[in-house]
Order: sequence, then C-alpha cells, then structure tokens
Amino acid sequence: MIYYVGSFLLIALGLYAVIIKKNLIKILIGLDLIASGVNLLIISIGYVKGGTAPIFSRAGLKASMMVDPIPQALTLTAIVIDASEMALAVAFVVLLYKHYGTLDIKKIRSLKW
Amino acid sequence: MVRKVVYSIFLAIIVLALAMFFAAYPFGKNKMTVGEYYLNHGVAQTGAANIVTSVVLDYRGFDTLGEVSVLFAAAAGVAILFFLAGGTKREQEDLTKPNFVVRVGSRIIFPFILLFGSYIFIHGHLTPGGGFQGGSIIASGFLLLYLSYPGTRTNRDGLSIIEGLAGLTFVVLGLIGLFLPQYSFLYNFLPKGTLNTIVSAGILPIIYIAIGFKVASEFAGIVDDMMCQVICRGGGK
Amino acid sequence: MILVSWVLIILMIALAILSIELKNLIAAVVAVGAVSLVISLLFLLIQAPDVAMAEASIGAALTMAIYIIGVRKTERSEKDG
Amino acid sequence: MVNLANPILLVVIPLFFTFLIALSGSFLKSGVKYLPVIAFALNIIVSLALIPEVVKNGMVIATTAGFKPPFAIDMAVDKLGLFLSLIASLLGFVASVYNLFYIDEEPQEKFHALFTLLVAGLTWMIITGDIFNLFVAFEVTSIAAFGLVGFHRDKGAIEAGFKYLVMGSIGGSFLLIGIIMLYAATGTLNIVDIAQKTSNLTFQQKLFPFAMIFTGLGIEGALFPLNAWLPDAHPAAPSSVSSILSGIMTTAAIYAIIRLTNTIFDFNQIYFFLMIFALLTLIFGEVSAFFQKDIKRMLAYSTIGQTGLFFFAFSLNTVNGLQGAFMQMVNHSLSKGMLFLVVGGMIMQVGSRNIDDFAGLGRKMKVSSFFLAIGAFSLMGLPPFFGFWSKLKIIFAALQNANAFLVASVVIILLMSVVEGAYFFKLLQVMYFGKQEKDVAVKEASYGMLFSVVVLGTVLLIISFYPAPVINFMHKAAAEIINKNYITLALKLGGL
Repeated sequence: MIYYVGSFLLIALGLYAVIIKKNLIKILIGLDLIASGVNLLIISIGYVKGGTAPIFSRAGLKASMMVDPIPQALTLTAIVIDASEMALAVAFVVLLYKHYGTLDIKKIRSLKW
Repeated sequence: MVRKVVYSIFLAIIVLALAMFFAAYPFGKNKMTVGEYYLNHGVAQTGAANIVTSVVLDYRGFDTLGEVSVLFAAAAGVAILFFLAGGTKREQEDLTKPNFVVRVGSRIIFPFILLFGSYIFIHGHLTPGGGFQGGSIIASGFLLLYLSYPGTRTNRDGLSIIEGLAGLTFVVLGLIGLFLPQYSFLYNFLPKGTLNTIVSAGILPIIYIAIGFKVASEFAGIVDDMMCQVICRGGGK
Repeated sequence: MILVSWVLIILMIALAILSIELKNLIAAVVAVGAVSLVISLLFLLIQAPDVAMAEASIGAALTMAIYIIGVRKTERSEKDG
Repeated sequence: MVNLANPILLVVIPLFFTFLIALSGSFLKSGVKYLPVIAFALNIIVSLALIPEVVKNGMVIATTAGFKPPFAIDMAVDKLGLFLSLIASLLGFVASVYNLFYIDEEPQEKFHALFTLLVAGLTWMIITGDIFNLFVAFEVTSIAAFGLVGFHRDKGAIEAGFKYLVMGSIGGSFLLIGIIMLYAATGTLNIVDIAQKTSNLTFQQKLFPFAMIFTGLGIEGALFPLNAWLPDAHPAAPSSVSSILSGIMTTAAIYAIIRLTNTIFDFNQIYFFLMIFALLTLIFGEVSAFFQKDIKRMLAYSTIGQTGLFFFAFSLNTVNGLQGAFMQMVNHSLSKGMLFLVVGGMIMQVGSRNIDDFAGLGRKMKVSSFFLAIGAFSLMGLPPFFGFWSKLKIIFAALQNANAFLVASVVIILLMSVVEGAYFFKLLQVMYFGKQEKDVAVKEASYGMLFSVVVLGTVLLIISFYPAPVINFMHKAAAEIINKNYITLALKLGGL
C-alpha cells in the first residue's frame, strides 16, 4: 500500500510545483515528478504478492508466480514518452530564456494560467 | 496566499479521489486477466523468454511503433527549435577544457559503453533490458564524449539516416505481415527457435536492434542540439 | 523488503520536496535525478527489472543530463518565488 | 496483392513516409516536400477502399501481431470513424499540397516529417480500438504539434508552444491515470472488452476514470476551463498546421470522448454537467472571438465556440443530437480547415494578421475572398450551406423533448450564432468595402495554394447542396453509437 501512497504524493507534489512555482525549470521538474508518480502507480498495480519478474530465464519458474507483464510494458512506453516530452520542454525553456532573459513566468508576457 | 490554500485543497481532492478509487484494488492482489494469458502462452506464441519483451514488441508492438514515433517527433522538434540558420559560424565559448585524465579516460571507456549498450539490446528478448535501455546507454556514451571534447559535433546527416533506416526497418517488418496469409501487421513470421538462445523469438530481436539504433541516434541528436546551444554561440533566429 | 520500501519511499518524497524547494537549480535537478534513481530501485523491488533499467538509464541519466544542459544555458538559481 | 481495405494502413503509410523523410532528408533536400503529398494521397485511396466494407459490415477491424483483439491491439473503423479519417486524410493531403508553396523556412525536412506525423497521429486517435494505444496516439499528436507550433521560433511561437506543452503534458498524465484506473478495474485494455466488464462496476468506480480521461482529452479538445493554450497555439503555428489543429484535432479528441463515453461509461447522470461545460465553452469562445483584432486568433476562438456547439449536441444524448454533433463536426472540419488555409495565403500577401490591414482584399484577391466568405457563411449557418443543416438539426434535437433548461440553451446557441455572424460579417465588410490606406501590391495567392482551398471549398459546396447522403449516413452512424452497435459489431467481427 505504501507504494500507492508514494505515487499519489509524487503526483500531488508535481501538480503543486506546476501550479504554484513561478520558475520555468521548477515547472518542468513538476511535470517530471507527475510523470514519475504515474509510472510508479502503474507498476504497483501490476505487482502480485510473492511474484517474480516475468522472465523465464531459468527452469522452474512458474507462470502463476509472476507479476503482471502488461503494466511493465506500458510503463516502458510511458518512460520514453516522458523523456522525449522533457527534452522538448527544456528546448522550449532555453529558447524562452533567450528571448526574455528570465526564467520568471510572471515576467513573460502572456504566460499565465 | 489564498491561491496557495485553494490549490492545496484542489490537490487534496485529487489525492483523495485517487485513494478512494485504488482502495478497491489493493496492492499486491492479482488483478490479471489478459496478463495471465500472456504469461501462460507468451513463451509458446512468441518464443521470447522475457514476457515483457514479448508484450512490448509482439502483442502490443503497435504501441512501440507509436513510442518510437513520439521519440522521433521530440528529436525533430528539438532540431526545429534549435535550428541555426545556414551559414552562421559557430563560435566557441571559453570553456575550461576538461583535464587530461577525463579526456583519455572517456576515450577508453567509450567503446565499452557502446559494447555494453549493444549487449543489452541484443539480449532484450532473453534478459531484462532491450532497445530502449541499450539505446539510451549508447546515447549517454555520446554525452560523455561531448563533455570531454566540447568541440565535438556528430554527423547529423548520418544520425538522421540511421534514424530513418531504423524506423523503416520496423515499419517494413510490420508490413511484411500484411503480405502473408495471416494478414496482420507486425506478424511474427520468422521461426521461433529454441527458448533462451540468441537466435530465437523470430523478428523480435531484429526489431529491438532497430529500436536500439533509433533510440541511440535520437537521443544523441537531442544531446547534440542541446550541447551546441550551450557551447556554440550566435546564429539562430 | 517492506522496511526497505518504506525507507526508499520516504527518501523519494523527501528528495521530491527538496527538488521543488531548493533555490539552486542545479541541485534541484540533481534531486530530480535522485528521485528517478530511487524509483528505479523501487521498480527492482517490485519485480520490474526491465522498467528499472529504463528508468535508470533514460529517466535518471539522460533526462538529468538534458536538464543540466538546459540549466547551464539559462540561470543557475531561482530568484524569489 | 495486399487488401487495401485495412485501417492499419491509414496509420502505417504516413509513418513509413515520415521515416522515409528522415532517411532521405539529407540528400533529397527540397524533394522531401512531395513525400507527404504521396502519403496522404495513398491514405485517401485506403479510406475510399474502406467505404464499401464499412457500409456492408458496419465496421472493419484489423488486428496486429496475428492475435485476437483483447490480446493484441486492434484498429476499429466504424461509420463515423471512417468519415472522420477520410476528412483527416483529405485535409492532410490538401494542406501538404499547400505546404509545397507555403513553407520556405528551414529546416524543411523536419517540418514535413512532423506534419506527416501529426496527421497520422490524429487518424490514429480516431481509429484505434485500444485504450492505451489511444494514449500513445494522443502523445504522437501532441508532441508533433508542440514542435510545429514552435516552428517559427519567434517570441509568440515559443511562448505558445511552451504553454501548450505544459498543459498537454498534464493532460497526457491525467489520461494515463484514467487508463490505468480502467486497467486496474478490468484487467484489460481493449475498449470493447472493457465495455463488457464495466457493467458491474459501481458509479464511483466509473466516475473517477471518466473524470481523468475527460480532463486529458478535454485539453486537446479545447473544452472550457482547459483551453487556455489554444488561442495562443493556433495562431502561432504556420497556417497549414493551424488548419489541421483546428480542423481535425479538436474533432478527433471530442470524437474519442464521445466513443469512450458511449461504450465504456454508459451513465446518464453525467450528461447534464457535460452540457454546462459545452455551453460555457460556446459562450467563452464566441464572445472572445468577437473582440479579436488578430484574424487567426479570431478563428482560433471561433474553433472553441464550435467545439462547444458540437459538444452540446453530443451531450443531449439522443440520436438526433448525436447526428447534429457529427454534422457540425464535418462542417467545422471542412470550413475551418479551409478558412485557415485561405487566411494563410492572405497573411502571406498582406504581411500582417490584423483585420484592419485586410481592407480592400475582396477586390484584389477575388478567389480567396470568395472562398473565405463561403467558409464563414457555412460556419455561421446561413441557409444554403451545410452549416445551416447541422445547426438546424442541433436546435431541433434540443427542442425535441424540451424543458426550460434546454430552451434556454437553444436561446444561448442562437444568440451565439448572432455573435458569430457579427464578427464574420465585420471581417467580410472590412475586406469588401473597407478603404485601404497604404497602397500595397497585393496579388492573388499562388495557384498551388488556391488549389487546396478550391478542393476543400468544392467539397463543402457539394455537401451543402446535396446534404441528403451525408445526413442519412450521419443518422445511421449516430443510431449505431447510441444503440451500442459498436460493441456488438466488434464482438461479432473481432471474435473476442
């Protein structure tokens, strides 16, 4: 259960950073935390008590004693998507800094939400 | 201050909603239906020892194609944003050159990183890891090179050719399935081989190698664009 | 294992709070990388080695590198707020 | 020979060409711009080949990886999905022809690759039958769109792109949480399979995933509190991209919401709230559009208004209402797509986006202005045009079993139509009767750009004067969705 709590807290912290923080990098950090929290949540859903990793690497592993492989596959996809989103976001931030000379969201013309 | 309180309440509501929902699905309880099918039949149907790989590349291979496109889109987006107008000369910032040990060390380590990365994506269907992990390890090798030799630039045309080729390999392997009697995209048409050997699982290792190359070249491209923004000055719009 | 995961999750939350509150942006970014690393350990604990590797190599290493490059290009520290 | 009637080709062909562009970009240089045209021409052929199959069976399902649906991803095209993907391919084709003459900024090959990917992602979102695949398609679309919005790299574009990125990324996370909730509840990801297993869930267990998915898709679909990014992003993008964003993206996202609400979450309690969201969106969009000086911004706000209109029609939850929503979607996609293309050509000539600078254009760019007027009339819902039929349908559907609230909303819709008419007439008046102060040499847009406009305009005119086939088709599609034929057909064809 602690895994669920951890991932909820991560999501909440991330949302907090995105909404409250005024610094562009901090906003990106918030987005990253949300994404990590969601990934942790997905993996925790697939866990089965006493299960092993879903890899038949040696003899004697039984399919009934493994954790759910689907959430792991989904998370693999999600991690790569998050990383690409973050790369693009950093690029945007660098360019914003180039145009405005500041990372403060209040000083950038219409960036308010 | 009022804003903070309002948002905190909003956050609390979201967390509460999540907690209320997931209280019905406790941690560690078996919730599988489709997953069970994969565990029971995955080895026989795909020939990959690593069920996660068989899900990622075979059963849900179409997702992975999308994921590769997302990565491609991000790399292209970064390239668009950091595009420097044609003939602008790239000036070097006065960076303190990394010391001798770092430079020589990274040159020695670099081939090993490449080797390690390729090992991981070649064995993706047998052990944990695969194209994404291996590819990103190779990309971090490139990152190391950039850090120790700040002036380095990769051959971008070469990178985008690798990108394109790897992507096309994936799509074409999928399209072959449409010409077979099974008439299904991404059908695993090669023989499955014996479990737990390198040459097994049909097209899965080939796809993972293609993905490895693609991920490595995309991330190397992104890092290259970013580093150029740090090191080179001038140009741009 | 339960004890380990408790410790790791508390560590993770602490690092996440640090990454939000630290004024020094480089430090904040490093804290985010550390969060990713802790998460990848958690993934290992709940039997997801594939994902753990991906998180460690993509989430922790590459993303953090990209962040650091971005911070170096902009400002090192957060002014008030 | 491959059977062309396979929905998967609609996604795979553009992806193939995207990677081909990346591969050949370094040695074909400016030749790559012809590749998207080929890709979408092929897509149109595939869509046309799908028509007889869909009409015969009601739905076409294509599996991947050689496994049956709940275990593998499938693509499911029903009547409406087919229609929308046909429109997406058509708009993609037309806009990529337009790009041949419109885009001269570097890096061209990246632009064309992303453009192809954007349309591919939208088609993907429309036809996918798997809910996680929907998320992937959503991300393909949005990440391609982020890059394209920032394409000009000026202050406005970067700002808009960043804003869109932050909101889109949060939306993606919410969508993913919703999907994962559904997975936790049912253990499967196929939409039809989930739909069969959600019937024994409690209201609360369905409400949370619905709220999450609604928030995620609502950001892309520009519903009221979530659309702060849109009026910045659409004007900042190159016009051909705005045409796709406005024409198809909101439609695709709303279509995804409609399909998920009608298959997975079949509850009736929620429609009232959706209606309020829709009306707020409508009012917000149209009223803000009225005050705009920037023509692309005005069109972007008008998109929000239109979204509100067809979302309202959907939230009536009757066959007629849904039919009206679909007709309005078609009308909006065609005419707004065309308007952005026309306006792009005009901006190129005038060199400004301010409406006042468009004075006298009606006499100088005759063809463009003519089609602009047609698009505007159709959006307003003036009688001979298709927009009239769709608006009429929506109003009749709302009055079918009217209560006070519905009558009030009909009044709001009519009022907003008047507002819409006011700003479009203001624009037309400036264009046709306005005095031009400076004497700028303004020519008609190039033939290639006019070609795309004329194609869309002709399609719009044809369905305006012969609306019966489209109306009948939409009626059948709406009835199928309300009667949950989607599920039964998928079960019959997919062998779940």
